[in-house]
Amino acid sequence: EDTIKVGILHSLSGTMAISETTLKDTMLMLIDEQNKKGGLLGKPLEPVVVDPASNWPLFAEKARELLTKDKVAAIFGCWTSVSRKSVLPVVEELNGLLFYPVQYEGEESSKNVFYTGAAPNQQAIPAVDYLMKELKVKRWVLAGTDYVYPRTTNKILEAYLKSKGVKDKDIMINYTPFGHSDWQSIVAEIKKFGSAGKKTAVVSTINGDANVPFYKELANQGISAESIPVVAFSVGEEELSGIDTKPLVGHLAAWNYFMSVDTPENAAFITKWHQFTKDRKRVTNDPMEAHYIGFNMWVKAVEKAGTTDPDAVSKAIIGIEVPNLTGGMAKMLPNHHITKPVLIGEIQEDGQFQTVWQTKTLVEGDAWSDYLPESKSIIAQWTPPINCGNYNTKTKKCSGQKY
Amino acid sequence: MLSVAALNQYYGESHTLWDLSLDIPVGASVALMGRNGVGKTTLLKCIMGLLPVRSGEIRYEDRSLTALRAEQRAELGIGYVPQGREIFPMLTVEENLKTGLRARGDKSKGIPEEIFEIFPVLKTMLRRRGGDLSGGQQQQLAIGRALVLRPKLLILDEPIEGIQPNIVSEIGDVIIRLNRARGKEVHFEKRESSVTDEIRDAIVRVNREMGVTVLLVEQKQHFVKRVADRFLIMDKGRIVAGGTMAELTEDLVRRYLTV
Amino acid sequence: MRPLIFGMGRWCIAMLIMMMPGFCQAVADSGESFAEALVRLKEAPLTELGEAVDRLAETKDPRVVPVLRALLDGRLYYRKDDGHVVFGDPAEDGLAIVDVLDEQALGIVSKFELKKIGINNALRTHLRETLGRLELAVEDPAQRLKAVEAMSKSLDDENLELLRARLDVETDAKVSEAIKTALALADISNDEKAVRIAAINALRGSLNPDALNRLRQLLEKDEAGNYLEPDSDVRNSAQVAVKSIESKLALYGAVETVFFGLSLGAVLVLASIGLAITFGVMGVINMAHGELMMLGAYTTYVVQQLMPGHLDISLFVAIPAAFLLSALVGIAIERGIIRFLYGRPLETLLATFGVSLFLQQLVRTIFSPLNRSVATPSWMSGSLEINGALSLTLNRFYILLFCLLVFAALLQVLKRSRIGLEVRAVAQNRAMAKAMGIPTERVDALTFGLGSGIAGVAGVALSQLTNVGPNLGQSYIVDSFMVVVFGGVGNLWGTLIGGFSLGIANKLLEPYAGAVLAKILMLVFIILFIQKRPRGLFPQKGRAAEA
Amino acid sequence: MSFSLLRKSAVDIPFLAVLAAITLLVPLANLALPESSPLHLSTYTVTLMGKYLTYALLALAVDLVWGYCGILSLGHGAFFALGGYAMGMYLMRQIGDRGVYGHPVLPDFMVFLNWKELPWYWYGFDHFWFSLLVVALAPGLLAYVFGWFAFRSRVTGVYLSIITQALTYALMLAFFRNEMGFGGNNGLTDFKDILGFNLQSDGTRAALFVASALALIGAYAASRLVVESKLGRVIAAIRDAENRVRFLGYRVEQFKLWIFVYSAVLAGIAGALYVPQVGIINPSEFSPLNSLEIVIWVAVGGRGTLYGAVVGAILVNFAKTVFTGVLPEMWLFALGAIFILVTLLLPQGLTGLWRRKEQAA
Amino acid sequence: MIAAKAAEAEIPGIPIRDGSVAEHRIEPAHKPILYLEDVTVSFDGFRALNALTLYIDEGELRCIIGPNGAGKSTMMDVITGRTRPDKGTIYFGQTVDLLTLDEPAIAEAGICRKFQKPSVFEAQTVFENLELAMRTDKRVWSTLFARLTGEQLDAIHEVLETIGLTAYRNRRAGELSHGQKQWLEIGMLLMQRPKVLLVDEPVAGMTHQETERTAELLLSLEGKHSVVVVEHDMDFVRSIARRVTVLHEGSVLTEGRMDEVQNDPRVIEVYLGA
Ligand SMILES: Nc1ncnc2c1ncn2[C@@H]1O[C@H](COP(=O)(O)OP(=O)(O)OP(=O)(O)O)[C@@H](O)[C@H]1O
Ligand SMILES: Nc1ncnc2c1ncn2[C@@H]1O[C@H](COP(=O)(O)OP(=O)(O)OP(=O)(O)O)[C@@H](O)[C@H]1O
Ligand SMILES: NC(N)=O
Ligand SMILES: [Mg+2]
Ligand SMILES: [Mg+2]
Repeated sequence: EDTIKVGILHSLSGTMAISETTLKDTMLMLIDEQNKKGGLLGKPLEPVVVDPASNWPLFAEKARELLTKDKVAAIFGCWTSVSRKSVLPVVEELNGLLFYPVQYEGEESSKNVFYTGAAPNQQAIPAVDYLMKELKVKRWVLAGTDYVYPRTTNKILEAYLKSKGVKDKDIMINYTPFGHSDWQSIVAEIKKFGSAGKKTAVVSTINGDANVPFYKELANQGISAESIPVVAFSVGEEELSGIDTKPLVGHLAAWNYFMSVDTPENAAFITKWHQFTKDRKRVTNDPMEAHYIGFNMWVKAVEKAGTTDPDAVSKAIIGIEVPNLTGGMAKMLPNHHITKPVLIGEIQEDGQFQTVWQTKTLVEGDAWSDYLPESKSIIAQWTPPINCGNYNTKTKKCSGQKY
Repeated sequence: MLSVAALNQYYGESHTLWDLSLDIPVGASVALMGRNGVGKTTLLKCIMGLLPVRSGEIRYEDRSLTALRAEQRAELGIGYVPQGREIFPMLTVEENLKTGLRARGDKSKGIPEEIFEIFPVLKTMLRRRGGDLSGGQQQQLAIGRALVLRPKLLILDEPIEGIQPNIVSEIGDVIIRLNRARGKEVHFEKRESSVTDEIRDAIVRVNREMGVTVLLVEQKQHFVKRVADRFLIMDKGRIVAGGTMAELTEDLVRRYLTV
Repeated sequence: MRPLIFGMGRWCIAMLIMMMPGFCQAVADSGESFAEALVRLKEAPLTELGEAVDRLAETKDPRVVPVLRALLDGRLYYRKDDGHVVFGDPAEDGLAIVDVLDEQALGIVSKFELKKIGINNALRTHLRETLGRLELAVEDPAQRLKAVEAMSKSLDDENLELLRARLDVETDAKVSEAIKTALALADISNDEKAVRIAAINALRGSLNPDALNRLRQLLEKDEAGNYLEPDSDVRNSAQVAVKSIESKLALYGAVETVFFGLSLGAVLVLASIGLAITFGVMGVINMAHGELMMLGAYTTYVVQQLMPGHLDISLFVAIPAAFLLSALVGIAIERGIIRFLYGRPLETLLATFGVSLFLQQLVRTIFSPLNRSVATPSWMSGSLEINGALSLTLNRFYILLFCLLVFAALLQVLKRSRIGLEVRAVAQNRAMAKAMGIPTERVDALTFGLGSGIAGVAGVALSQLTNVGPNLGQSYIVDSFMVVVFGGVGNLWGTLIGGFSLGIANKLLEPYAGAVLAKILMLVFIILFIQKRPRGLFPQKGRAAEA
Repeated sequence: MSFSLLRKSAVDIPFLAVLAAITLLVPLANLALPESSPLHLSTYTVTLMGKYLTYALLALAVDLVWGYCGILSLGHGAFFALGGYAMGMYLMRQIGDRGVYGHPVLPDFMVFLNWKELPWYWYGFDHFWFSLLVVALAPGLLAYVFGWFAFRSRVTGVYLSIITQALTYALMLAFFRNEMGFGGNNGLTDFKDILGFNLQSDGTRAALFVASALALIGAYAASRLVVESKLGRVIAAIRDAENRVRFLGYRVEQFKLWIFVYSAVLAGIAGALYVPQVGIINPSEFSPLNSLEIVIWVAVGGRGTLYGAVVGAILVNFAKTVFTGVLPEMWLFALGAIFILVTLLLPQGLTGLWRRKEQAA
Repeated sequence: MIAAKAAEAEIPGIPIRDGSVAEHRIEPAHKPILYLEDVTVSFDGFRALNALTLYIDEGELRCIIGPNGAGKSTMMDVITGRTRPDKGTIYFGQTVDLLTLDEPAIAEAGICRKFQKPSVFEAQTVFENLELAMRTDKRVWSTLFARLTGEQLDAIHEVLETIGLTAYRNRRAGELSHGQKQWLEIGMLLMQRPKVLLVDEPVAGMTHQETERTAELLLSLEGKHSVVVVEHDMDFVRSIARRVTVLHEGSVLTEGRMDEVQNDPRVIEVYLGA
């Protein structure tokens, strides 16, 4: 073999294409960059793009195809948790490497997966802290799309809020189906909930397509960021580029990266992105940064190990640090999550976020939430002596691992 | 008026019409006879353009119809009353009749009153869905509908099937009148006020000048004898005999029409 | 510099009305100077920006209001090289800037030379309140109303004083009402029982949520079980007032739910009415119907891109454009594919599914897979405020109207023109229609074009509500078929009534069952309903239909 | 009658022979041949082919109701998914305490969504035979209840199609709900073994392939007998003139119900074979678009012929596999074009080509 | 005559559940088998049947004539369960209330019908059409396992002969001409061996000679089956008529022997014409 193949497993059609296509382009750009620098281990990198078409079983099948047919050294891919769950057994069986770039619900740590997006403690908890401390929010609407990520995140948040003394009657939880488009009643209800005289905020884990009609309805029913701010965990620059943001100014999002961050690394990254896409209007977003970090970590680890062999690479990658785009360093932790800063931003009229708050230090991704009773005692540590993704510190047992 | 030469038609692989030729003179009233399944309906559909033909030529008023689509043939003045009535079932009676207006070519919006004079029952049922009518009522509607487009050649496929006897004889009258209008007085019963008289007279006049040529498929011989002046007999996809009504011998009947 | 002069004028008028003659001249020499305050504003970190704003306001300089407004609107910058604070307005290739201190236009500069003075939500609220106080006397009553509302959020003595003063001279009824409510809210905390009761009675009919909250508080008990409001007379009046407000709210709530239902219904009707023609009348199972809507939505986007300065009229251009485009594409589909499939209706499903895949990928290739941002014209933004408890969102309201309009127009076309009759004849018996001289090909193409064009128009409406992206069509196709079938295939009225009833039923269920369960219940309802009426709400009747 | 017999012998014997040959040769090529051999089939390929076969079985089921009885079901994915879930539940229970939380009874997703005990409807799924029973019963029962109402009320044509679509749509939304206890959107995944055999071993995968092939062969033969029987002709008569059949004294609704339930059970079995091979079952299998696609496979292959459905399912899915890998950004164009062209040029589907030749001969 | 033979032939292996048919062959009965009393049907306010009362005797051959739209086909719809009357009672024999039965049950009970518009299974062969119509256990499972016995095969062949479609037995019914379809449908009736045959316009589209054959066929059924024939072809009606009922505007106008009816001025006025 005279090239090193890199699998790119992002949906290019179907419902998730909206989000994932950009990540495919990002990967192509990063690989292109690397090749310009002379490739890896003296060989050029060769991207292998497949389209799992937003179809979850197809993700598994395509992952298998990448690993057995194309023999890729690593896969960068997936967006939704279910697609990752679908791919997981395949990469474990065939001992592949998967770099997963999206914020997610946690409660997982696989030997073969590296989670470069945020765990709940790197996004949700700091955001709620901000609302509580800075905006004096007393009443909470937890609105989400009905699937595992919002469910888990909200569960964690609910536990967290209660631990901070918030009463049941001050928490409203609402779930909607994927792609929900008629938000009239729900927004009206939020409005009512928020008119009880206490500062109210919405914590939104609403996903993808449902956001546009949601924000439009918010705007039309006159809910401004000042009356009831919405802090979203799944709305980034990319999503905003499809919305008329004028009425949304001041609503919030919590991420680990904003395009507006003023650092030289970021400026360079944006310039490269614009050059690569030949489109000066293309925005960058958090999962792109995650791929940027993940890819660079993998490159560094391969160089360190001197091989693309998955076992060697996963051993080498732990502890590796690469610069992120917000001016700090991202480090791969033994639990296969990374360190990240947490940024809270407000939506601006131009569809960008303005950082209004930021953690002082980097936050370490926690695979197993401390706010869920069942996972409190579980830790992930892929270094000896534990070498396990779900090690129960009470029973001293490593559960469910096949190796 | 109409001539067919060396027509061959196939349903898939089965050869239904064999080198069929016939001639219908202007102003004639021709009865096409033959046993079940010999291809009478098939022939009429070919003439109307509803079935593709494999080879052969169909000429009408000295122009070839072969390349024309069915609706163009209708516009040239060929009216068709199909076997099995083929009413538009969910259209009202009135709407069924109106479908013929476009092909009239004279922009008229209304249904000619003469239709209701011929078939008074239609007038009382204008708002009823065509599909709800009784079989016989539908048959009357089908004929009325063909008359709306004021045909020069009227093709009727078993038009009295399922019609009550007194109306059968009326239909016979209608056909005779339409056909023999040329140079003769035509009277449709006058029941209407004088306002419509003018229109009707105009129609009658046009009609008289035109004289509708009739091609009729019919099995009932007494009816045929009354309305047709010529006959054609078909067997196994071919025309096997023809002539004036007087030439229809017992022998021909026995040979081609009995089982 | 129009805004500035304007603002200064207003400022002076305000002061005059407040009967503080000479104030305008007096400002210059009090405390910190305007320029100094401005520098503080520029240099303050977000956390201290609020204080900087207060300082600036205290200078009472006429330039304060425009500066604060600009700050609120995100138009306030400073130059990176010399630190001049400037107003910036978008211009070609950058921003046109104007010095704040001396109103000098400084030309057009690139974004990178400037740094925006950013604010956050807390600050925004603060700014609005500050501006409210400063702007309580502006001419525009709507703006005054906003100012009063902003001030009502923090009813300190200073604000109350200003409001009282304003009430005496206020001419606008709505503003007066708002001020009275604010004052009454303050009076509820008054020590004197009579004042409290009077305040409560004043609030009895108010639909202001703060009023209800405040009144409810009077009825609450503390931890020890004692009422927060010791006086039982006061409590009784509060009780009466709360009851009266609540019953009003319930009524308006019901009206609101019906409106929600109607507007959801309107979307359903719009999405399905084109299908009611192509599917209901022509019998073509057009799986690409959703994509034809998508084309309409993208047309809106393109139109808005082509006429950037004319957002408010863009929709009036987009509607005919979308109709034409979708109709043409529809006709192309009909001529190219469907016409070979008449008599094989189920095959149309297969081919049009192919078309829908094709169109989706086409827009993905042309416009990228990302959603496109379609702006809402100002006349469609916000809501129609009926009263404090009931407001109808304008975009929904117009879409409801639009839906009825489209329906009426379509009905007329099909009723009045020959094509309505002919298309039904063709659908019922193609061969016979031909034999009657109906040009079936032209009728098919035109009808399919009409149905498709209406889908395009529906797409324009949808672009105002939801994502404009490659998946737009898919998310509506199932619902559209459901509505057409529920209403009864072949009956336009069925589609209208069907869409509205499903919409209303959904909205009635949603508050109790939640969005997901409500949708499931609706589907189950449709399944059961079809058992009762196997041919939909308005079935085709007659012998032919039963056979 | 003699006509139909002819039809059968001409196609079925070679068709079944090919299937039988595949059943034998594929596992051999995978297990017995060394990887270096050019004839070696990778496990990836075997699993992929296994998936195609389950789809083929599903298409066969749809063809029975649509092609033969004229019931256009746009909700057959629901029966497939139900069978799949039943199998998935068995596989979940097989995990035992090897889940990430190490809970002895509860599957992981229940643990982390705070379920305290196993819901009653999960009982029994630790037994393979019970699960197999449910694989057939759950779709069969749903089809029975749904069909009983719908056919008795004489819901026909598009009305029936759309309510089958509503059915699968409603089930999709219901299974999305985490409260349902089927893992919500993530569904059931991360299976470990089946009947004690490691699901990831080549042997198990080959065995699953063989099971799928045998199921298809069995279902094909059985369905052929059904459609050639007098019942098959009644069914076809119902398709063409439902009312007339009634006047001959046949209870149309019972015939429809029978074929509908039979077809649903086949679909359920297909789903049960599908899940262990793809490794996940989640609510998107209930999505209306999935069900629509099945119909399209049948149409592409040629409806009203059992082999057409099989061929269509395999070819369309094969094309998808190839296109999504080779033309990741353009494959929808290709697939769309195929659908359009097949409809226009091959009115009887792909197998129509072949049939035309047969008729000419 | 072939026709007569076919109808007479008992088909062994197919149980005829009710022996009464054989009984009445000996003595043509006057016991009504079909009672319609005061039956009214209206569509959107239009009364298609207006308090119609009619009795058909066992084994009788009854002709029903009347103007187009008199309600003849509607009457058959009502008897076969296709249309539910607004009012009235319909009994089959002394005990069977037809209004409580649905279409298949009525067919099962022994009332079969030929439609005015020929309706056969177009996609199936002539043979299969007859086979489907054949009187036998029509429940699902027995249909699944049904095999044609030699006798059944003979019966089908005989009927094929009778209706003159032997040469077409493997043709798809959709490819038949109109008249052929009429014959096929009559054949399907014969296969069902019903007690009551309702025949709506059987000779429409037939040649004179074919019409005669149909007349013979129907006559041969008399005595064993009750036959109700609706037809507008007066020659045909005359050739078979025993008792004739004239319907007009949904009720019986008159009833009697053909010659009586034929000369009734009211019948001439509304129906026959001068
Ligand atoms: N659609 C068709 N496909 C194949 N064969 C057909 C089709 N229609 C008719 N035929 C066959 O073609 C022959 C002629 O049929 P056609 O309908 O023209 O007969 P006809 O002379 O009108 O008979 P009838 O007097 O019964 O109406 C018949 O043998 C018939 O079986
Ligand atoms: N579903 C319906 N809706 C409205 N009117 C109907 C319906 N069914 C029948 N009719 C009307 O009822 C009357 C009786 O119809 P029917 O078909 O019974 O007449 P018929 O005696 O069989 O006539 P024909 O001899 O012409 O076949 C007709 O006027 C018909 O228009
Ligand atoms: N992991 C997510 N955002 O689905
Ligand atoms: Mg004919
Ligand atoms: Mg009749």
